[in-house]
Amino acid sequence: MDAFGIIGTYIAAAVGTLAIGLFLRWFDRKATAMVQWRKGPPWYQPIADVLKLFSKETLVPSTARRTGFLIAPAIGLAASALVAAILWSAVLRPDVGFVGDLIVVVYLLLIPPLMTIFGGLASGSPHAAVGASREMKLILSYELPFFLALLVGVIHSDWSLQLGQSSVIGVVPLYNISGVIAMVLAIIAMQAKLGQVPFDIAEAECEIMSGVYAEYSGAPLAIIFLGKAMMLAVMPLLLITVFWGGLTATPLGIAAFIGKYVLLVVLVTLIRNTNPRLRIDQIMRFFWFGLAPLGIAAVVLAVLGW
Amino acid sequence: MRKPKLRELKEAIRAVFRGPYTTKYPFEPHVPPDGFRGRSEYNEDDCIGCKACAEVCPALAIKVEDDTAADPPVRRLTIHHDKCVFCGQCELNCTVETGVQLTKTFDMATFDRSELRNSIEHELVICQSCGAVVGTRKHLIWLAEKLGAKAYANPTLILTADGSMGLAEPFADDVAEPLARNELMRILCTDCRRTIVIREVWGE
Amino acid sequence: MSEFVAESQTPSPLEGYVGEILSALGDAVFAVEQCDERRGFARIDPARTVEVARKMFVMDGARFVTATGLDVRDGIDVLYHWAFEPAGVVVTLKALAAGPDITLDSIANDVPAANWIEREMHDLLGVNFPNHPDMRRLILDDSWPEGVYPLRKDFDQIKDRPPLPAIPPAPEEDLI
Amino acid sequence: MALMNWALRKSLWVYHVNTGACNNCDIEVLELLTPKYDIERFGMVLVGSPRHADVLAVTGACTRQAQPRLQEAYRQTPKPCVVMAIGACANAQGIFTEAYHMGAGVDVAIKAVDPDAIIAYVPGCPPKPEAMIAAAVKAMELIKTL
Amino acid sequence: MSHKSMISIGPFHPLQEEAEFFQLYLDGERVVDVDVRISYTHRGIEKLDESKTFDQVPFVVERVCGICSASHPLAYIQAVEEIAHVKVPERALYLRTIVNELARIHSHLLWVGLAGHFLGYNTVFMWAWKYREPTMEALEIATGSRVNYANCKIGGVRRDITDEHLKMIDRLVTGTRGDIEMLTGAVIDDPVLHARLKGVGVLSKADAYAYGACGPTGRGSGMPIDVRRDDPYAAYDRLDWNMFVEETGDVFAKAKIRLLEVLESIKIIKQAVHDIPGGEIDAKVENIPAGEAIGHVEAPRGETFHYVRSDGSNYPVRHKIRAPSYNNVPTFKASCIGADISDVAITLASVDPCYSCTERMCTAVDAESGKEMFDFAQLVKLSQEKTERIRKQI
Amino acid sequence: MLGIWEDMAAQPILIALVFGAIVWLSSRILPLLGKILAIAVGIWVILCCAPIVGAAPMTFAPLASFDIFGVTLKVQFTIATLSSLVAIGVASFIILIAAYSFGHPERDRREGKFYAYLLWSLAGACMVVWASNFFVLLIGWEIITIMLLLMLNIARKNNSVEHPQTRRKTGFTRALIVMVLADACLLLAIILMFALSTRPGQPLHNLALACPGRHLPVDQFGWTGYTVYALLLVAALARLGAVPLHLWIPAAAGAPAPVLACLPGMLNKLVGIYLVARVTLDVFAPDTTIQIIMMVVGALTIITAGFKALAQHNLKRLLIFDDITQVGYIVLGIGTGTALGVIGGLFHTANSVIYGMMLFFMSGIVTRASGSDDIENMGGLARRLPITFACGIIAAAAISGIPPFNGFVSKWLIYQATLGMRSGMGVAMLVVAVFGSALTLASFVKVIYSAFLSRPPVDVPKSAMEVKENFWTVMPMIVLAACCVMFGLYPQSFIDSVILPAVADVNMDASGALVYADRAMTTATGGLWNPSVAMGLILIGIAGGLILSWILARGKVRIVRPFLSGEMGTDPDGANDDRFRIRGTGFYETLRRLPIIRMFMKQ
Repeated sequence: MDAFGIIGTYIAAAVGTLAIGLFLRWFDRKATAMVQWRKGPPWYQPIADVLKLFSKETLVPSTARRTGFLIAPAIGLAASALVAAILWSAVLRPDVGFVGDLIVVVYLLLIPPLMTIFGGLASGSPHAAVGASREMKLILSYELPFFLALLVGVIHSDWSLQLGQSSVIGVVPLYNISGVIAMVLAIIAMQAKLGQVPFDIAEAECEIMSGVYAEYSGAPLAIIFLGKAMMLAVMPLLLITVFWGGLTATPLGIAAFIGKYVLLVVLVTLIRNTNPRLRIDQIMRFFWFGLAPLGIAAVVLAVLGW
Repeated sequence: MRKPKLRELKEAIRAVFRGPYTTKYPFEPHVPPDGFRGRSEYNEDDCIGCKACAEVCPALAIKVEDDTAADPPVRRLTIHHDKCVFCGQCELNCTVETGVQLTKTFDMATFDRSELRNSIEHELVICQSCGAVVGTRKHLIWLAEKLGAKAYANPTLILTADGSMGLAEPFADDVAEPLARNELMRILCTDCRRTIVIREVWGE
Repeated sequence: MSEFVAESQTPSPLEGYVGEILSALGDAVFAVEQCDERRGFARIDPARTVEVARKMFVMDGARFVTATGLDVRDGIDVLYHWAFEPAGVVVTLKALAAGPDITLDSIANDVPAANWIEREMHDLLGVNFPNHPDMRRLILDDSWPEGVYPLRKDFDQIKDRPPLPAIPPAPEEDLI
Repeated sequence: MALMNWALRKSLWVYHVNTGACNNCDIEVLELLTPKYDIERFGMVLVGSPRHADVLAVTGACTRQAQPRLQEAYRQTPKPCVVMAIGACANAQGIFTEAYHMGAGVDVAIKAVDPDAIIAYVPGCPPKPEAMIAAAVKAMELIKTL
Repeated sequence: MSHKSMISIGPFHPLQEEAEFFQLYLDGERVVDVDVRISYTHRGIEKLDESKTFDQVPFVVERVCGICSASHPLAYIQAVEEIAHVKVPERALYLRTIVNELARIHSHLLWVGLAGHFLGYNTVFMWAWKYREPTMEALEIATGSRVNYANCKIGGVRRDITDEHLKMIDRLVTGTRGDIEMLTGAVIDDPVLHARLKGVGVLSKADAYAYGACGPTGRGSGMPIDVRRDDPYAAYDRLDWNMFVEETGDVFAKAKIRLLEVLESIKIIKQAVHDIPGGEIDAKVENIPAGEAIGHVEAPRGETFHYVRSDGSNYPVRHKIRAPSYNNVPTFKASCIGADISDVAITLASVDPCYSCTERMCTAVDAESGKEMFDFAQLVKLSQEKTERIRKQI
Repeated sequence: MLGIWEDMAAQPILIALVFGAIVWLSSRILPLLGKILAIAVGIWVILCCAPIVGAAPMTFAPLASFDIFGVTLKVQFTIATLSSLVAIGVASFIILIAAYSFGHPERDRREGKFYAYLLWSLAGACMVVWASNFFVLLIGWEIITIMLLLMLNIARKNNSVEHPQTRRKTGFTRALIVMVLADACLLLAIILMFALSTRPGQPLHNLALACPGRHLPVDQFGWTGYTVYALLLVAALARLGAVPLHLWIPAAAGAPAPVLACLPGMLNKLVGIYLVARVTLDVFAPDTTIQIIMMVVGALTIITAGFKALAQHNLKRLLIFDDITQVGYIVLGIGTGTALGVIGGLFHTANSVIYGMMLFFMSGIVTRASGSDDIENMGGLARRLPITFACGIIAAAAISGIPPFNGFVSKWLIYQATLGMRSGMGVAMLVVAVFGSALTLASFVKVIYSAFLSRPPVDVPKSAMEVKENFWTVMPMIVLAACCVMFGLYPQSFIDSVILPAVADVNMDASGALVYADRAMTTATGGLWNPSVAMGLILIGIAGGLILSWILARGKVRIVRPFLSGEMGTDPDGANDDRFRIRGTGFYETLRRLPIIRMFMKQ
């Protein structure tokens, strides 16, 4: 693939994922509203939000490290766009994948929250500092079960760390016990990775005033908004790719793919609307002493071939 | 009976299928229930300008201005809706009961605060001797009507009332100093009237 | 002393539950102004507020409701309101903070509920509670001058208003 | 730019500032979020930081202590923004005008920081949620002309 | 510790409707000390009330706190009625009861919703407020405004509720019963809520007494107090209802008590609407004699306490207001230290704090302030003085 | 003795020893001399070694030999690619340390002796890596040990000067004990080998090291082989500071930054890893048991040191523990026994030394600029030390394995190696390794925040406020940061040109466990992932985001006060209210309340 091809893939994947992500944001809000006896926002709401934020003034706190504060969201967005590009090319063209891209994806997925942390810390606000420390603890918590869950997928796709491969092989671990456990773990971890209730402690509005995002405004906030939309589109994609057979190029396959996608987003919405926010130590306990042993069990089962 | 999350799920599904509970308000008009305490307005026909409303208003939202320099002299009663707390005291304590009333209007939002007024003007009756305010013409007429025959005890009242009826010509405006007994038959404020009486009783 | 009450009401005899409570305080009570089924008003020795508060605090079902500060000619009258459930009784004990420095012993060390109200009386009326655990400003704003007590009778709410706090300066506007 | 204006109109985020209110206005502001009124259908949401806000919903009589904080909060709101003075207290200090602990009034305090501030007055004690929705609609109309 | 990190909750907090400045001193996420600075909502209306007559004061008192706008005027009026020895008509007592209980439903559901929001459980917030909506409608029908009722008057109530409206209120309120029962069950049975609320912010019974806690905060800690039962007012002693007390003292207990009280309030309203007698709604009050009295009322958050002193003029000499939050809020000293930020946020919310209440005004007008007095004898005296003055001038 | 000057190995060693002695003698009179000489000797060593990289191993004639019990002990050197590389590494790091120390004023004249120790340990290191047999290796090893203890002594004295009242335990005694025990192990191992090698015809004859084609399965000698291997491992791991032998390392915490940078930072790591790699690759072919032991040790090191690092409130101690986690990865990588793992492990060694030194340099400036090495008393340095801040971020990202920096690449190799084992064991190691890097990341969030981003404390000493960056302190960090980025972006060329030959060079055994044929595994062919491409794409993304913001927002930027939920703080600016300074030390206090984790988090 030549340079233009790569850059083209990247930009196309970024824009496409953003479009999907913004749509999913609306879908999420609308579904939430419907569950709560409300009417909810119109379909163009996320677009209007983003455009508005871009057109507004950008405020920089006097205590902030300005460059870092302003550039961090953009780095996060670019990294998630890269993940999107890798994932989409793994889904759409499994032959171009490369060995170990799963680990690359896992680490690249660390960058957006990390940039959130960095931006929050660079803002010099105490609320953001507490929010950032919570976000870091959250990463520590979910990374373990999330990775264990992914490993189950890896083991089932013949120990291959290549994303495309698992789809090509078409392993559907949902047919076995360890796959089911791993899927559940991954969905919960996805909830945490997306920073949704019950794991939205980093931006807990009522405790620490939007936490890490408290100081952002205008264009950087718009980029954060886009980044979150992107993550909302990327995470279900990752789960489908690793656990749920990816995409097969038949009409039925495409329909199934969209169905899985929507189902995962609905799950995210449902979980976030039927749970209160947990405390940080409860989250750590839950992930480390609840889910991680489960994940280990799943991995053991997977190794045994279950 | 413990059914964790099931009740919520049922309610959520009910919510999805029953449709939103949301009002259609800005697209369809909203009518507040009877007895709603909304924007208060003076009733041009009934208000007599007695300023009882201003006296009882706990928020001091009703301002009274007496402009004696104007011709004819006027009293302006203004309800400041930006200050009003919509308690209904003015309506409840109105002398004529219908002079000021709370309407059902609730939408008063504006970018210009000076729009948030409701005022009424009344012609004032001025003391012919010292120029002090006696009261609004309507108030005095209302008093005269209320008092019926007893109103004749007070020339100010009867003069104002009759004047409006055109039955009697008021005296000329030149008031002799010092006030003498014959000046009693003019439109006088209470102070001047008292002065005349005292002078009458105790003499010079 | 509050002249109105003192003039208009003759001391009632101690009776019922309220009477029991008041008599338990012994000679700390100077005078009983009212004592009926559910309400009691009594004047106590201002020097013995702490002792009285301790006695009241341990009584069965006693709850410190609040205190009222009241500017009277001789100083500041402080009224301690104590409720007794489930009898529904409220007993009010009055102590006069007199003298040039208007001082009364703080009961906040023994009755935590009195902490805020004493701070507030200090803010608004200038009553001094020398041994109060935490006598910081509670209810007036930061720019309010020291020594101006809005609840005193010589304070006129419109004429004596202190100047308003300054507008916070904008941080320097240098572009990036 | 017409697009940006449209976006601003369709996505007014509200930050709620209480400058010494009795709660009623605040309850009614919150009420706007709830199923009955659901201002999210106009794209309005309540946000946790003035940095995200387009509308400052100010309630309360602007006490001395709250006044500098209100001014600071206004300064920390990215422009363009609309200040919505909700209720009699925020409009003209209502029943509390003569009290000793009052500041200068919401509009005076904000105009002291920015003379060009857009201030919408929503009278009522408290205004009905419908009145606030009507005010929001008027604010959107005003933004159209910006 | 040499250095204290501080996280502030407030003054402008997204969901804390009021301005207050909680300073949480932290060690990591753990709160080692809590301090609070109030005065943001201190409006200091006492001096304002120099120009407020006994009849105007209820309107000011109503605005002490929006959510207690039914109970503050009632407490004040009961104190004044005690000074004036007024016998209030039966119908007025029932009407007062109805409005107060409606306000209680409104306040408790509001709290449940806000607590839900504090926990990030927005669905509970939305649902609770949706179920509260009929109550608000009923209040609007009954009093003409959703939250400021303006219906109390010395000697009775200001406006009557017609039978038709009473039926409508009954229908509206009873209609929400099923929903509220569902919500109660959903909150009480939710395991995740248990994790967040049980054992959090525990206020022991001894501490509750020491801080003088009242209302659901006190009842949640095992204090069996309720002014409606202990010192009955309005029509509460004529109706059948229960008081709930929980011993655990945690946030969960307070939430449970509030939810159960909502159901109890519905019961009270149903009875009151059924039993309400006809007749006058207002007793004539000539003038307020000199004297002092205490009025207290069980507001949704606890005991609202008013002390009124009169000197026989048209103005109160001293009007002391003690709102429930004034005693409930300082209990954070006993219940918050050592907890997490998240827990502290919900614990602070669990007392249903009301800062405008806490920083209420105290109506204190001194008799010697030289104000005019308008009773009849004084008017005659004034007139005589004036006559004398004019005479001298002449 | 004439041969010395022709012996390319002996010559730099001798020079280093001699110049070391000169520095030691003149340290009081000419403090600058030490630094200059250290740089000069470093350059000399590099020049000597550079031609040998990639060439066939050269064995020089023995300089001396003794016969003991039928065994010939020769003082003899062999130069091979791997050993030259290690020597070049040591030398270049010594240059950087010396350069850095130009900008780092000594507190004490006695520290001048440090450069003598530095030179001597360079000599020792050279002896270790170029040794032809275990005898020479032992000599070099002991030299390093002594130097190490001398340097630790500086740290100890330093500590007692800095904290006279607290008399904080420096752990010097502990270090001494661990060192002595470790060296005793080495000695014992060599004696055992000596015993084995007495039998003629044995491959270990004459304690030879690096004999191509003589790669022995460790079980060939039965339990003796295991014992020898274990003893060697213990010696190396103790030097590396792997768990549970890490206890001595925190003793260095009081040392000034240059000392610190060479203490656990590079010398031991390079030399220790060299020993492990050498023994594993060359002498004994480890069997599965030993592999598992090594992997477990690696994993334990990662987890324990990771949590320990989280718990630290002292910057240097924190960095030291984070450095130890990297040892875990290396041991883990080598322990996998696959080519990928070994390549990853060696690459990780290089990488971890690079960013480790960078972090220790950073700690030096930061500590001086904030007047304390407790991170609680730091803050706001990003404004004062912008370059240090940037380098610190790069180093932190690299050590936490954030793409596209070098740490990620080598960790990636190690992960693939563990998974390549296709066993539950490998999976477990992989999980631990990934989780460990999250822990490292967490500890660096704390460091970066506390030192650079948080509000500065109000009571920074005046002398500390005046500390500024200068060329000498910043230059080594920039060089290392550039290395971090380059190795991260173009790992392939480094692996191809350096690591692979080194491994190929020592591993000639086609039938052994190590197979060097797996080049494809390290190559990303045809895929999208390529660190440099990815970096380019990320840069495009960032530029896109910024351009979008610029076009739409047209640069409307305004400076405001931080939003403190409406409160303003005590001073008019609101920014300097000390109460609003959230301490980074509190970030992970929550973890202390969790069961099990509590034990790791003990300070």
